[in-house]
Amino acid sequence: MGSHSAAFAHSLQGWTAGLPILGATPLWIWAFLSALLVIFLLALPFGGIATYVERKVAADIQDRIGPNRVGPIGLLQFFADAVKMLAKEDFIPRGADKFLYNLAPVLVVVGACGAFAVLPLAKALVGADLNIGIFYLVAVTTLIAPGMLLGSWGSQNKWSLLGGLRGAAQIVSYEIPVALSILPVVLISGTLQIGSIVEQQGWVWQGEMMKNYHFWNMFHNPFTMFSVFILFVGGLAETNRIPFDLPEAESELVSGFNTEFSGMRFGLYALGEFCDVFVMSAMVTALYLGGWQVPFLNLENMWVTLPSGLIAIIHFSMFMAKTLFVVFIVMWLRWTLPRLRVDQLMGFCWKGLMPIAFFNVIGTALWMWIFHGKSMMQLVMGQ
Amino acid sequence: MNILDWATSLQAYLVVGTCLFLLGVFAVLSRRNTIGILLGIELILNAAGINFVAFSKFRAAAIDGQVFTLFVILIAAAEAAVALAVILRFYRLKETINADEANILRN
Amino acid sequence: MDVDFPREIHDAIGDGAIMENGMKLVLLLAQVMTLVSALVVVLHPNILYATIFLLFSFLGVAVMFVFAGADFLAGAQVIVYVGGVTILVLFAIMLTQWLYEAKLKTTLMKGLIPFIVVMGALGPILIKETLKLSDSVSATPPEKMGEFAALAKTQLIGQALLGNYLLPFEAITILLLGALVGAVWLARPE
Amino acid sequence: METGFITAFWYLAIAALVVPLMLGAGAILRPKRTGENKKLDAYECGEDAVGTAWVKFNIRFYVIAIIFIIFDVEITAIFPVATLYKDAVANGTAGLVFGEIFLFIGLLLVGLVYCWTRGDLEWVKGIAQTKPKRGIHG
Repeated sequence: MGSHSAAFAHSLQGWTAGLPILGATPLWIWAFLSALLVIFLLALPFGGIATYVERKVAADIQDRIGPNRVGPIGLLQFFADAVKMLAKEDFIPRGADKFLYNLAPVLVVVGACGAFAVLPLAKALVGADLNIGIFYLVAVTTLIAPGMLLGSWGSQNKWSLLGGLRGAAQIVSYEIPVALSILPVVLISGTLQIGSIVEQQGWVWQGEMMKNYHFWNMFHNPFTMFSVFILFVGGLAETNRIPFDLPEAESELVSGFNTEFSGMRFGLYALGEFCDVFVMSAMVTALYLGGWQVPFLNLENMWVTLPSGLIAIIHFSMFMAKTLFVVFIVMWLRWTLPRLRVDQLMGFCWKGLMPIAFFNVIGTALWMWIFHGKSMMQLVMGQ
Repeated sequence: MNILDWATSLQAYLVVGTCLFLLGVFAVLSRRNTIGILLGIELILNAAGINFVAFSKFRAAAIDGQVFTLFVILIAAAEAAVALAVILRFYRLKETINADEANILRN
Repeated sequence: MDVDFPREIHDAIGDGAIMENGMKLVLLLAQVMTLVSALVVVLHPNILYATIFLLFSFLGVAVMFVFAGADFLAGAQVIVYVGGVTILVLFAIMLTQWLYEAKLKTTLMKGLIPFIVVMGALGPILIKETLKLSDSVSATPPEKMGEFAALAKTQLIGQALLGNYLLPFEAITILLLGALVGAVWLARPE
Repeated sequence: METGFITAFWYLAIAALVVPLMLGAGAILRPKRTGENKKLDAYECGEDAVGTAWVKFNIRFYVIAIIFIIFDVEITAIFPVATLYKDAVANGTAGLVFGEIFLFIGLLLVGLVYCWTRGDLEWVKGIAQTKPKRGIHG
């Protein structure tokens, strides 16, 4: 394979190799630092800033101004919110099961933040490019469902229990269409390694020369165009976003599974949820929208030689631009669509998405068989 | 032998597998709750999986053991689904999930 | 896929020992977690807690799989057991039982006979045989153990499923379909 | 492989530390206040909570979970086969892999159609029939 499975740590080590003190730092410390950087400088700040952006987007859509008091155009609002959450009283309801009540946020946060390990932020900035990358991502995010269920059970509140049960049933149901929408990408790429999947959505190499261009998986064939939507919709449902926010439907269940969680504990739930939105958007980006690939360019093989740090920055910006666009669509939908009813929710998953997802898998396999694995782009360009 | 080195040895894997199996057997024998019995069976199946994976690496250096573990995982899931459906049926019949109450065939 | 600096840099620094020991420590902790959680599964009077600790036991086993070179299986273990079986059991408990009424505690007398059977007869024999077996197998380790453990297993498992294990694989597919139909039939409300 | 997984373990460990860290930071910052007893009650829109919240619930969640777990394991098992498809297409041996995937998806579809036609996927239909003796619906 020739790839570093811990590309981020290797990159940090390479960039600091010439420096006097840092140069001798062993790899495992760099691995630790990469994890620290991604979680504390990407995941958690994203969770905070997303709340501000969500309110701004909502305000724009509803023709309001939105938060504008703290800092320029309200930019520091998320900081004020964080301080408020930290300063709030921390209490456990009287009837609650303390062990479950404390365990639940841990499972949710680990499920959401742990998945950042395999996100391909840039070619050189993958925390851990595991051979089973997608499987790791799916496996780690499954921790969220038991977390929600146990938290709602442990808080000894009927609203919470209803919300948690709905949430768990919804998450497990939509996991099937999501997995079936990952399958076409695996058929096309022949690997579960996310780094390699992203790599294949650009120029295809043959020996030393660039052979032909293989566009984003989304445009590989007509079926993957549907698949990406199913993955996106499934992601929406798994992260409990409108129109699938039944677990916390505020008009019927007070606040659903997190009713009894207040102050920082509620903040952690919200944080985990926003991180999960990021992870799902990043998954859509990496699998179908080309990840860090800059369309039609290969930064490492151009008429000028770019320094590796600059390439990493460009890749990272590209990845973030695509991911944040998907996140923006998620926020946009919130003010566009009404909430589904619980029977519609299940019917939509099992009778709507599932047959289409099956059809997409078979269709992609047939397309590859008939056209020898070529994408539409390659066929059009006559390669 | 250093305990850290021991942890990576075949012996450690087998000992953990055996202990898991014994605990599972104990749960199956002692639990009166049918769901508790199911949990014990899951432990036993996991113990089998550990042994397959360990021998796949330390004995054969071939993939076959892992394929069998995959089969074990698949069957375990099917078994859990059917077992819990049976428990639910039993519960509807008897309003309890106590295994001692499952005595219709006795008299 | 290499970033543009030589691989030798990190070899020259020589961080092997600490990293290796750290990983062995993770494995040891996973083994301890597996066994301690399993103990709670067996002994805890509250079945809900037993299920939660079963979840931790599954996670420990998944980490053990990773260190035995079974990366794909570790993922499958977490997806199927943690995401599937645990949720199903939790649903079953919440559906059938009034918790904290504690009607179904394992009584001392009920637990005594199994304890004697397991600790007195089965346990010593099995442990003894296990130690004997592991010694004899460890004496002649296979040649390519290290390389095998480092391989990516997903494709290998796929090849095995299409090769030697094609028929069992198909049989299991049919079995799963049967299990689906049977379980749904059993669980269906009258 | 191993450097990759050790990094992944770092991520998981740090993610697990986030929760105690945040709650700990809060414990240092916030003012200490105790004794407001009513606040500790379960929130039921201002009313006093009646009975325990640990009630039995509707069985439909359970049937869905059973269908889910079978589908989940089947899809898990198809992934290793699916990774071979690209190379099989390149080598001209796609038939076997395609047949395998088709068979799997086909059998899953049969299961789905069975559940569908027998009404196990209906949410509303079950309400009247599956009412538990005590408990809540939803």
